[in-house]
Amino acid sequence: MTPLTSCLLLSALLFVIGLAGALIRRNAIVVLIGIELMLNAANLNFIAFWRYGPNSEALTGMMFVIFSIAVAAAEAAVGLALIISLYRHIKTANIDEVVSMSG
Amino acid sequence: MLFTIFAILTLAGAVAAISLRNLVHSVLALTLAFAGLAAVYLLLGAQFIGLAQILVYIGAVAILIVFAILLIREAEPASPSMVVSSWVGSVVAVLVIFGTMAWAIERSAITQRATGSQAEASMQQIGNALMLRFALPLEIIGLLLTAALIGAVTIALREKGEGR
Amino acid sequence: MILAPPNTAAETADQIFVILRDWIVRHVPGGLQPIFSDLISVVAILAVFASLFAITTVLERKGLGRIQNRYGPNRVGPFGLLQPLADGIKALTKENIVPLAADQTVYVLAPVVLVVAAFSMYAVLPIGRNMALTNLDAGVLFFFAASSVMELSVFMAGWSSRNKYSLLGAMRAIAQMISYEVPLILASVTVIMAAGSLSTVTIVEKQAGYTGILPHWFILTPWGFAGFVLFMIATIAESNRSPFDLPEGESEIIAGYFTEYSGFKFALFFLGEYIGLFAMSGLGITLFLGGWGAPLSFLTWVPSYIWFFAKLLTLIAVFIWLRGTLPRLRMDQLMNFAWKFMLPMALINLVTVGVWEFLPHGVLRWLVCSVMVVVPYVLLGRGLMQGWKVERRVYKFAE
Amino acid sequence: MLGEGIAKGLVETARNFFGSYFIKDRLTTVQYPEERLPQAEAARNFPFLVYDGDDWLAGLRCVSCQICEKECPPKCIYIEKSKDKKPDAIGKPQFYPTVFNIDVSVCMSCQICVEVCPFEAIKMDNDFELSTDDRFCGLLWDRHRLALPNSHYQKIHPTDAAVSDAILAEDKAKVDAKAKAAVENKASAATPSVAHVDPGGSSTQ
Repeated sequence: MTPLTSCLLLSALLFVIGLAGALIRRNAIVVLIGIELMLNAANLNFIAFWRYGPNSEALTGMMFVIFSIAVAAAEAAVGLALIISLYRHIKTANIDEVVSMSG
Repeated sequence: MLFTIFAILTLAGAVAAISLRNLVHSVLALTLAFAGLAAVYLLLGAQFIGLAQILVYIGAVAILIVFAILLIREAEPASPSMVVSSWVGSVVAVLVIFGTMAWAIERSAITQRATGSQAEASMQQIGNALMLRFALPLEIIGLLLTAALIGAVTIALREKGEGR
Repeated sequence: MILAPPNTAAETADQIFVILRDWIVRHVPGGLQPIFSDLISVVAILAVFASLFAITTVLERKGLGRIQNRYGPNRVGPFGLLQPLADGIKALTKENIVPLAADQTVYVLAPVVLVVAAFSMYAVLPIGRNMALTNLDAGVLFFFAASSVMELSVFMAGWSSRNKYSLLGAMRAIAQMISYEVPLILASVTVIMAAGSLSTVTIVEKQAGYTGILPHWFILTPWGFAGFVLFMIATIAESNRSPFDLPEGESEIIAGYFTEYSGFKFALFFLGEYIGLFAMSGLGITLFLGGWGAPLSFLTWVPSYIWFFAKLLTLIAVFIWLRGTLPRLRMDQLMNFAWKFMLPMALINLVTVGVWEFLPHGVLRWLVCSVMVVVPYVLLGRGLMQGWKVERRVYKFAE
Repeated sequence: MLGEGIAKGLVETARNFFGSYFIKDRLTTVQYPEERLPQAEAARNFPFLVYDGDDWLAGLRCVSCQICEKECPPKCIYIEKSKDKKPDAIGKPQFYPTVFNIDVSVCMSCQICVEVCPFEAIKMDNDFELSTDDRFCGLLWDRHRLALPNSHYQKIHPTDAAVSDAILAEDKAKVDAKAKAAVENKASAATPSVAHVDPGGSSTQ
């Protein structure tokens, strides 16, 4: 297994773990944690391709990760603000109970 | 060798983060996953990214999540089930996605022809790239962060007439 | 790294520890040499700063005592100098209590995380010429990454104790640390801009020259002075020391996040807090006070590490002095100070550095930059003090 | 301006710090076991039993009337009355305490025993170093341990002691006068030879 393959496999595993967390768990915060994990998996992919791919001196992958980390921070802030707001309205962070628009 | 250790650490942290019942525990496991990932970045020669990962994810995002958990007072949810009602379908979907990705990685030609160039990014290069070639994205990210900051404050602010 | 043999006696004295380490390392089989070299440095750092912690505790208590018209500890050993030993024995022999309701794993892990994070900051601190453990390209970033982990350990301690005071203390501490981390990093960014490097070793080298007898330290510029003051205020707040000691305000929330800790774990918290303070002060010295450089050009023969520790002890003395002088702030005052004074000042300071770098050398840039620092200070200070009524307090029932 | 008050405060504490090495007023601590402040005359901590003369047992003023035992708010005094009598400070035959115990750990230094004692027999001592490592016997003081000579009382509380001595002297004078009158009455009533045998004679005067 080449180093790139192992990096990509780790990233894929991380992604599906995050996806599973986002899809399966009922708590909104765990869903957010899952999303963070998925973003991190994507970051790992960028770094791996920057490191083992061609044109590494252009730093494109690295820059992508820097911006992605910034976006992830913003996303976490807004996401948590949404969860807190949601909790304040319906007193729960359980996404199964947020059904007021499902008819 | 080191890569394997850090990969296992990361995956263990990630699995614990989404499977533990206690939310604070799962955030602490998440920081473990972040730290493992930062170590992997350092191993791959991305020093700046690895340290930024620790600074932003452990120092800011994890703390933010923890604060949110404490604010909504649901560290240990009382509900008997941790999973959504439609979890079977989700598991199948997740497995299918992983299968597809693993298959793609295994079969892809790009992994075979990876050059493995040893070029490391110095801080000088990163700074130059950020200030010259990527100056516009940097500005936009700054704008985005400001917008997110204001947005988050606006959303989380107590609405009028909602006082306790 | 193996260096060329030194030429003069002064140089030998300067490099004595490096020479000693290399001499020991030479007696180790080849493959283990790099690991062994690092190991010796790590052990030396641990020993030196742990004993500095011990000395500081007794100096602090004696200094505070003198400020408050009393002797400090003077019973154990000559002048009470063996007091830390007695304290250590006491801490080690005390019962190790873990509250029944506490989250055992997290509770035990929290002090360990704190101490590890605090000590890891020293990895990039140049405490003498050729005496930095590693010369990371992103040294300052590493430093702040390590210090941000300390916040996590504070939360772990506060949450796992299952005590409302612990939790309140942890919330306060984290809110305070996050608020003051912003001006702390912004104040450091000024130096990073001026030096053009994130490596601590390079930053020290950039301040090595002399004009006349005065050194090229960054503190001797308008923006550097402002940055240094901001940095130090933020450092005090980051390490939860008086007057920013709300998280552990004894009169309000017992001891904050380590209320439930006793014996050795409490000692670890204490150690971690002081080690963090020393590390932050060390970074302040590195960034603004020329690191291990001599303060005057004719004093360069004194070994570099002596200068570093002299500066560190001076800063510690100032911390003790401040602790003996200032009362604790209120939470709203704390937050107002961080966001309405420190942050704008740090941002203005950032602009000042840019102006300083662009203007030609001479009186003009001194004048412009001084004005750019002083005017916002006066205006922001006035804004901060708006609504204050400073008048003589009238005691209703006394007299 | 912002920081002015901080600077003023810093100057003050710095003056305190350096002044403590030179100026006595800036370092007011007394190093207790080695140095002691003189105690105020009114200082009191724990009662003691006054005795006159040299023999503590014979000279005890206490007549075991047990008023102090009854009045003591925390009930820390325990007295057993004697079966026989002996002459007290002013020469009257009185009971004396065979047991007189005070529990140090219970006593609250209220001085009520002193206030109620009609015989000037119990007074307050100013010794405050009563701690001991023997928490049973060491804290229950018996009459021997409680007994202190009048000279000690005169030394620690001279003013109060003078008052107390005056009262006793007055009482004694009264008793003596009464005895003299009794003797004279007897002398006038009975044969004069009896007066020489009477033990209550005014030998001191």
